[in-house]
This record gives sequence, C-alpha cells and structure tokens, in this order.
Amino acid sequence: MKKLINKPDDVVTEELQGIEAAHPDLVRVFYDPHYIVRADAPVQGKVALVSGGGSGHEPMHGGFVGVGMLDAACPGQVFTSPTPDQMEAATKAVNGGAGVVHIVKNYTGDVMNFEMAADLCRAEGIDVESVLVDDDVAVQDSLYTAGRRGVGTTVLLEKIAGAAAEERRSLKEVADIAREVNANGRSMGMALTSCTVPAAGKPTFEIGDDEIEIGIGIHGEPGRERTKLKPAAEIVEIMATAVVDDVPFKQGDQVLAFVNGMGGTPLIELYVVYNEVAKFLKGRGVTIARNLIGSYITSLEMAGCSITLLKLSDELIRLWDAPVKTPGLRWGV
Amino acid sequence: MKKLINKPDDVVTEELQGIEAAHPDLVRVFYDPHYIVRADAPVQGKVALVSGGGSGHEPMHGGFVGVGMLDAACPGQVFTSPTPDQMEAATKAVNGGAGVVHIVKNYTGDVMNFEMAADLCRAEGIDVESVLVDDDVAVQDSLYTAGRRGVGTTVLLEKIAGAAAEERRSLKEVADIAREVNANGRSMGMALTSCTVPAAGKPTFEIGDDEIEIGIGIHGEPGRERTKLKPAAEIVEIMATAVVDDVPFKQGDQVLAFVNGMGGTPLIELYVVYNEVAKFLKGRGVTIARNLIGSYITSLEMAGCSITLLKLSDELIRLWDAPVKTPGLRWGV
Amino acid sequence: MLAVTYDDVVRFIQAYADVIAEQKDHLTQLDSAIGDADHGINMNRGMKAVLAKLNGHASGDIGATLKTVGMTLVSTVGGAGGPLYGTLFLQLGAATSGKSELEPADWEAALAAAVDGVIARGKAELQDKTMADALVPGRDAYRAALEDGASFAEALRRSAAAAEEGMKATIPLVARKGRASYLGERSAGHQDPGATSSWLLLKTVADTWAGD
Amino acid sequence: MLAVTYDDVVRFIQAYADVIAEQKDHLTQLDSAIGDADHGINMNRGMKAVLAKLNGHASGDIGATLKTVGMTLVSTVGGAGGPLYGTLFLQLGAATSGKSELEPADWEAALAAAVDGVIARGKAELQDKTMADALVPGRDAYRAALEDGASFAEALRRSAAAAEEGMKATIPLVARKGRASYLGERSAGHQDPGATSSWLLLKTVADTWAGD
Ligand SMILES: Nc1ncnc2c1ncn2[C@@H]1O[C@H](COP(=O)(O)OP(=O)(O)O)[C@@H](O)[C@H]1O
Ligand SMILES: Nc1ncnc2c1ncn2[C@@H]1O[C@H](COP(=O)(O)OP(=O)(O)O)[C@@H](O)[C@H]1O
Ligand SMILES: [Mg+2]
Ligand SMILES: [Mg+2]
Ligand SMILES: [Mg+2]
Ligand SMILES: [Mg+2]
Repeated sequence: MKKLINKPDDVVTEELQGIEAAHPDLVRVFYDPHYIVRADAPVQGKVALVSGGGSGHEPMHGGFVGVGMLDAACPGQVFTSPTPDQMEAATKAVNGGAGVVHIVKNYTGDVMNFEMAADLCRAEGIDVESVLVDDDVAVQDSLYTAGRRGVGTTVLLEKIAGAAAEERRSLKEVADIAREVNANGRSMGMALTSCTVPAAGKPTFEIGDDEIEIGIGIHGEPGRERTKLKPAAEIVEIMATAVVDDVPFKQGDQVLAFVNGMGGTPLIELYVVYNEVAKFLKGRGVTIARNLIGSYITSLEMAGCSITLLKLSDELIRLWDAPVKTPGLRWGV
Repeated sequence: MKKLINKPDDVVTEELQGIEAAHPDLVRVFYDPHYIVRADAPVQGKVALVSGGGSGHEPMHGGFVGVGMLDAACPGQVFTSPTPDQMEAATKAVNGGAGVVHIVKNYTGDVMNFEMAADLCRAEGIDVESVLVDDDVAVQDSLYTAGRRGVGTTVLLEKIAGAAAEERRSLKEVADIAREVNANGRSMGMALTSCTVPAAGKPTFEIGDDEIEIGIGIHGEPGRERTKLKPAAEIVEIMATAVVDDVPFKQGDQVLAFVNGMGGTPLIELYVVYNEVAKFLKGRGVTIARNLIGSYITSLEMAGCSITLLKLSDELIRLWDAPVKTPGLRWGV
Repeated sequence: MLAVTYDDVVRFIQAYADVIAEQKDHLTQLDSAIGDADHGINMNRGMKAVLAKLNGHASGDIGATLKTVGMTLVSTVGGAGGPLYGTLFLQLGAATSGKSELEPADWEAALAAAVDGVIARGKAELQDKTMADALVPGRDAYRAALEDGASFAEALRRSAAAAEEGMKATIPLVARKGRASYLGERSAGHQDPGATSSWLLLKTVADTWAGD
Repeated sequence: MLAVTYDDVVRFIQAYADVIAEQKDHLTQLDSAIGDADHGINMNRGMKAVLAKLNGHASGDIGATLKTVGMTLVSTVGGAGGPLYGTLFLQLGAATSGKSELEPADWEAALAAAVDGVIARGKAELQDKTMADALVPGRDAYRAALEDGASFAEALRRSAAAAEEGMKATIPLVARKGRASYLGERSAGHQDPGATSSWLLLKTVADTWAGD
C-alpha cells in the first residue's frame, strides 16, 4: 500500500488537522467526537444542514462545509459510517433554532447511525428532517436490496439545499428541495482500478489489467458488470444510457451534467469523458444547462469516474448558481 | 494502459472539445492550431498573458484561462511542448495592444518553441516579454544542466501576474511581478507511482511497490533519490527542508503554501501532507498567510505530491486575493 | 454453574474483545468478498474502546456494564456493525439492568431482547444473509434447550452450535440487506461477516460461561 | 552520382519518414531511459505531417521543399526535437534555396548551415550528449572526405559512419543539455535519442543518395 500518510489509524484525524490548519476562515474542526462546522455556526434562524459519511470521499463532505452549503459534516473512519454521537454533537453545534436537515446517503450503516442520532436530537427538542440520497442506478432490483446507494447527486443536493437554507427557507421547504433534487438526480460510476482502505492495507477488489467495473459503488462495491476496457465513448454510452433512461430524461429537458473523478483520475480524462457526455446528451435532445467536472465524491485513489445527471427547473438553476464558499466548491463570492 | 480515453492520438483534441463544451462562458477553443483564449479576448489595453506547455498537467494551463489569470494557453501533445505556430496564433488572438507576456516553464523544448514564437510575434510588431519559471529545487548543479525545471510556482505566478494585468499595469510591470514570483517561489515534488503517456502505452518509469521517487519532475523525470516508502511526516521533512533552505525562507516570513497533487493523489492524502507542512513551517517560524491544496499541476495519473512555498509581500497577497474566474481556479466572483 | 456472576460477564466481554482482535483479519476478509473490507477493523476498534472504557470501572451492575459496552460500540464502530452491535448490547443491558447475577432465564430474556433490538434496528428477515441468521437460531436453540431441561452450560453450547450452523447457512444465500445486497446473485457462495461475528459472540459466551 | 536531383531529395525525405516510423519505438525507448519517452512519437508525428504536406506538391525547388519540411516539423513535433529538427531543415532549405540539384559542395554548405542552426538554437556544446554529438562529426567527416578527394557517395557514407560513432560515443556521457541533464550522473550509460535520430538522418541521406 502506497499512500501519503503516517499511520493508517491516524489518517482521518490528521486529515481533519490539515483541514483545520488550511481553512480557519471557513470552518472549525472538533475532535471528540469528530465533526466540522462552518466558522460562523450556529447561524441563528437558518435551517442547518448536516451531512456525514465514511471518510475517503474527499472533498465530500468536510470540503462542502461553509456558506451556501453544509453547516456541518461528520467524517467517519475511511468508508465507515460515522457514529450517532458525532451527528448529535454536530447537530447541536449548528442548530440555529430553525431545525436541522440530515442528509443521509442510503447505506445501511449511515441510515441506522443517522436514525439513532435523529432520535437523540429529537429527544432534546431539535427539529430534525432526514433526507435520503439514493441515486445510483447501478443498483438494480432495489426492492430486494438495501436500495439504491447515494452517490453523485449528494454533492448537487448539498449545494442546492444549502442555497435554499441560506435564503432562510423553512425546514420543510429546505428538506423538500433536497428531496426534489434526489428525485431528479441519477448517477452511475465505473472503476478502472481498485482502491485500498488504509487500515486494510490491500486493494478492496482485484481487477485485471484490461478490465473495468461498470456500476461501481463509491466504496468499491461491485457494479453491474465486469467487462474489458473500452473506449471512453462506449463507457459513457453505457453509463449515460442507464442514467438517462431511468428518470427518464426527455428531449427538451435541461440538466446539470456532473462528471466526477473517483480520486485517481486525472482531469484530462474527465474532460474527454465530459466531451462524450455532451455528445451523448445532444443526441438525446437533452440540454446541458450547468455542469460540474472534477473529483468531488471520490473513493480514495480509485481511478474511474461517475456521471450524474440532474433534471433542472429554473428554481434549481437559481439555487445552483447562488454563491457558495467552501474549501471544495466556491463561486460567486 | 487503463485510461478513460478513446484513441491515444485524440486525447488532447478531445480534451479541448470537452473544455469547449464545458466552459463556453469562460473560454473559446481553437483547433488549427490548438489554443484556448478567454471568452472576451482580446481585452483592449490590457497586457495579455500567454502560457502553454505539454498536456497532461491539467488543469494547468488551459484551466487557468479566464478573468484574472491567463488570456491564452497553448496545449502541446501530452508532455510535449507546444509549437511556435500555436503560440504565435494565441499571442495575436489575445494581444490587446499593451503587449504580451509569455510564461515559459524552463524545459528545453518549451524555451526553444517560445523563443521561436516570440521572434515571430516581434517580427509582426507585438511587444513580447518572456518570463521563465524555474523553481524546482530538486534539480541540483543547475550550472551543468538545462537549469531548474518550472513546476508548482507556475500556477501561483499565473494567478498573481494575471491579477496585475487585470489592474492594467504595464507590460514591464506585469513581467516584473511575474519574475518576482519566480524569484520567491520554490518547489519540490515526489512520486509514489509512475504515469503512462497515452501514446507510449506503458509507464514512463519503473518503481518498486515499496519505493518512492523524491524530487520527481512533472513529466516523470527522475529526482534526487529513489528511496523506500516513508511516513508523510518524513517525506514532507525532506521536501520542505530542501525548499525552505533554498530561498532561504527565514523566521518571520509570510508564505503561500501550495500542496499539489500529481493527478492520482486523493485529497485526503493532500490534507495529511498539508498538516505536516503546517507543522514543519511552524517549527521554522514561517507563517502560512495563504494556501492552495489540490491537484493543479499534474502528471497525468501519477500518484504523489509537490510542495511549493512562495514568499509573500503584502502586494503579492493582495494580487493573490484578487478575483479569478477560470475553470480551474475561482474566487471573489 | 447455576448462574453467571458480574465477573463472568466482564470475562465474556474481555474474551470477546480478544476473539475479535484475533479474528479481525478474517472478518475483514469475509467483508472484502461481499462488502467493503472493514467489518473486522470496525469491530476491533469498538471492542478495544470497550476494554479501555471498562478498565477499572467494575460497577457490579451487569446491566449498566452491558449498556456501557453498547454505548461505546455505538460511538466507535460506525458502519452497519456499530448500530447493530450497539443495539444488541444496549438491549442486553436494559434487560439485565440492576442485576449482579444472571440465571438461565435472565439470559433467555436478555438474548431475546437483544435479538429483537437488532431486528428492529436493521429490519432484516431470516435468510437475508445478516447477523440475524446467526442470532435468531442461537436465541431459539437456547430457549429450546432450557425447555428441554438442559443445563445452563449445555443450553449455551447449543445456542453457539445453532448460531454456527446459521452462520454457515448464510454461505449459499443471496444477500438482501446491507452492502452485500448490492452484489445480487454474486453474494452467494460467501459467508456473511456479521453472521460470523455474531456466532463468535455466542461462542464466546459459551466458551466463557460453560467452559469445561 | 555527381549530383543529387530534386527527386533524390524527395526520396530522402520519404525514406527518413519511413525510417522514423520504423524506429519510432526504439527512439521512444531511448528517450524513456533518460528523457520523457516521446522522441520517437514526436518525430514520427512530424514526419507523417511532412509526407502529408509534400504529397503532390513537387515544387522542383529543393530549398523550398526543405523549408516546407522544416516549417512542418516546427509546427508538428513540439518538445525539443521540433525546434531543433525544424531549424535543421529550415537551414538546409535556406542554404539550397532555388536549387534543383545539389552538388557535393552544396551539401557541404547546407549541412554546415543546418548544424550551425541546431547549435545556435540549442546552445549545445560537443559532449553535452545531444543531437550535436552526431551532427558535428557527421558534418566534419563529410567535409574532410571531400577534402580528401572522396566521391560524393563515399563522403556521404563517411559522414553517416562518423555520425554513428558520435552517437555511440554519447553512451558514456553525462548529459548537460535537455531533459536528460536532470539525471546528472545517472544519464551515463544510455545512448542519446536525439543523437540517434540525427544519425538516422545522415544514414538515410547516405542510403538514399549513395545507395549501392
Ligand atoms: N439491515 C441489517 N440487519 C442486520 N444485519 C445487517 C444489516 N445490514 C448489514 N448487516 C450486517 O452487517 C454486516 C456488515 O457490517 P460492517 O462491515 O461493520 O458494516 P458496513 O457494511 O457498513 O461496512 C453484514 O455482514 C451483515 O451481517
Ligand atoms: N539544447 C539542446 N541542443 C541540442 N539538442 C538537444 C538539446 N536539448 C535536447 N536536445 C536533444 O533533444 C532530444 C530529445 O528530444 P525530444 O524527446 O523530442 O524532446 P523533449 O526532451 O522535449 O521531450 C535529446 O535526446 C537531445 O539529443
Ligand atoms: Mg463499512
Ligand atoms: Mg517531451
Ligand atoms: Mg463493512
Ligand atoms: Mg522527449
């Protein structure tokens, strides 16, 4: 295992120390338990957004804490859901009296931990609304599984719901907008290589030199098919078809196209992929009104990408364009 | 070779098509020859900044074209200097009558191609000032070599000189500020893994599973030493010592600390590295006044990082903080 | 053996921590086949934290100590295992609150509450290829053994044996809960890591309390 | 052979493109040892572009055609090789401007101008482990051969042979120019890729014009 770390057990804590040292103007970091809040938390009268999940997906979620996006993030150990005490402490720290939205990616661990946390918070009189993100079309037969995983749409949802909260909308409104984003967003990922969880020390899965995994999860969960390496155009065709047919996105729709790198993918490849996505959507008569290209929801050093499409209303566009100032996403300010 | 591409020969062109499709609000892309200019070029009365270099270092340089940074970028083939006709065409396209600065990383190919281009441009009556970036302390005995390579400082220089140009400073002033940045910036890189040039199809160098290369160049050029994998703290100690002792940075200095990923390095590791850099500089009494953490000057999918330190004056801080709006770097607007 | 003392409970907790430490890589390995390669790491982090927490804090109250174990697991394990094992121990604790000894019927009630808690938390049904597939037969076999008039020790041994069978029976199953469910048919042929750590729990109970 | 015709020059250019295509991997391999693994790829891209450019454009003017080759290389090769080989052909072209035939002395002058151009562009000195280490002996041997009274063909063969020796002599050298110089002592023991492509150039001249 080759990583720029010290001891595997210390990775998450040291990452947090790095974030604390780097962005004191944007965030404050707490260690017992682990959570990150925006520098000016709690913002009185504003609905607060709390998310969290296993580490290893940076910049998500810690990198999205700041004005216009999350109020707090709870980082778990690498690829391991954080714990209810983190979520409870974070929720209390950012509660500005207008209620708190928990943004939960649909993984059994995250769901159960956030459930326990929400119970604890409600018992203390804090209004908590939980919003589940489950946008991964790679998971089929979702009736017979834990359901679709939460992946790329999470980033877009955190941005858009964050903008709504910044406008001082009510708890219900912010949660509804978040759910609207989830309902209109779909993703699919693929991997060229595996990643290695630091504490495990060896690759999560084996994959041949000429193989790719289509439909990969962000923790290296297996996808729909293991296939031979293909040209980018064919890979995009497979993934984008699955995504587009699922909502379904129709001719004339406006979308946000998000091409995401898995952590080990260079930007040059993401632009090649984006070019294919743009051609594909043009062929389907779907207009890309906004886009995001980069590594925003990652799987450690995994090479690969995911494609997320979010159907946009004018309102969602407005909220997407609103200023955001976080370590990982910034514009308009 | 596993990459998200179609044909190796088409990578650069398709990447440009992706950039064109993604950022029509920020840039315009030309194909014969290849160059990228900011959407509103030429800006009359403003000194224009043109840079360029081999592709494979994305977002540098194409991702830095836009308001407050570069007016144009010329992408070569992967890891291969662009050609004088590209530079000449780009220079003409962005010349707003106040002269053009060519920002040239110190590689033999880049230097000679930019030299030929500058000759062509001057012959057509355009005032061109060339600024060389040569900040890589890994290159020793620079008297007996082609000199130090241009690496991380390039990103900071393009941002700061871009801000100066935006203030309508003169050609000489902008070039002088750029040279001041180069004089006060030093970098050193390291690699955990090699990268593979698409057209070559196999890794540029071999490296053992437990080895790292300290002092690596951004094209995989060998560094100062091949050594066993070490903890991040030790790696940072070696690199930061070489950087700090070279200017030298002294107690009380204010610096911009730039921790850069080589393309295949996940952000979680960059924050672990930044944490070590912050501790190291604290130990030396050097204050980090600004920072930049992310993959901005990359070597395809190479895993590794570089550390750049730039000694800051109040003036450089002000220019660094000025608004910038490019695909790869954005704030204040 | 007619009843389990406070010290027996502490010895069980310590022994379980040892077993988890020893089986850490094996559990992680099982999780890497159909999950995300962290079950052993997570459980071991949790049980190490439990040991640190209990160290020198002998309350004498079995229920209070088991609750502490549960709280500690909840806040240190994370993932699916954290809430599930946390709930398991919290429920064991709630059912044994204030007790300094456990008689066979006390353990029957505690185990029933713990298994109910895990099922309420995770909503798994039998054959979903989860912890429940080891815990439910373990609970049922214990109860049946007592009804058959078996000794406490014998009932614990049958409980562990039934859990082991349940665990092995997860191998051919297609997972329908948790991360392994994403694999669909491909999850068949692998033993469930959570069922394995649950068998280890009931086995450790038997080994500690019904030791020869 | 007393003089080289326009067609001979075109045949040389075509043959050099073929040789580069054939040696592409070898040149890239040499560059991967002490450079960035692109010399063959770059030169091949350039010579392919040259063929496309020349195709059907027989001007009859040797100088004009060689200049076109140079311009094309400048705008397609990139890296260090582009300006250097571009300059080499531009200077060959400038020295032979308007000619439809080259006599031995014409080639002497053209080669001298080309080598001067490469040195002016790259500022390499002998033994810096660059193209110059093949080109300079190639030029000198050609001149010396003519002075010795050798035939055009023989002079071209000696030129190629001297370039080959110069190329081989780069092996032990420590590079002081270009990318290989970053390697310091570690550049010793490897043959310089640019010296190799330069030898191939002079060898192709000899093979094409002094063919048996
Ligand atoms: N809904 C559920 N109910 C009961 N047990 C479950 C459920 N989901 C998962 N599990 C158990 O959790 C185990 C995985 O635990 P662990 O690896 O710690 O969590 P994660 O899947 O979050 O990484 C599985 O092997 C399974 O036995
Ligand atoms: N300053 C120089 N003068 C002459 N030749 C040089 C000089 N620098 C480099 N070269 C030649 O260029 C060759 C490398 O060319 P190439 O690989 O095409 O360029 P790059 O180094 O930019 O990738 C070297 O092998 C060397 O012979
Ligand atoms: Mg997990
Ligand atoms: Mg090159
Ligand atoms: Mg797991
Ligand atoms: Mg080269």
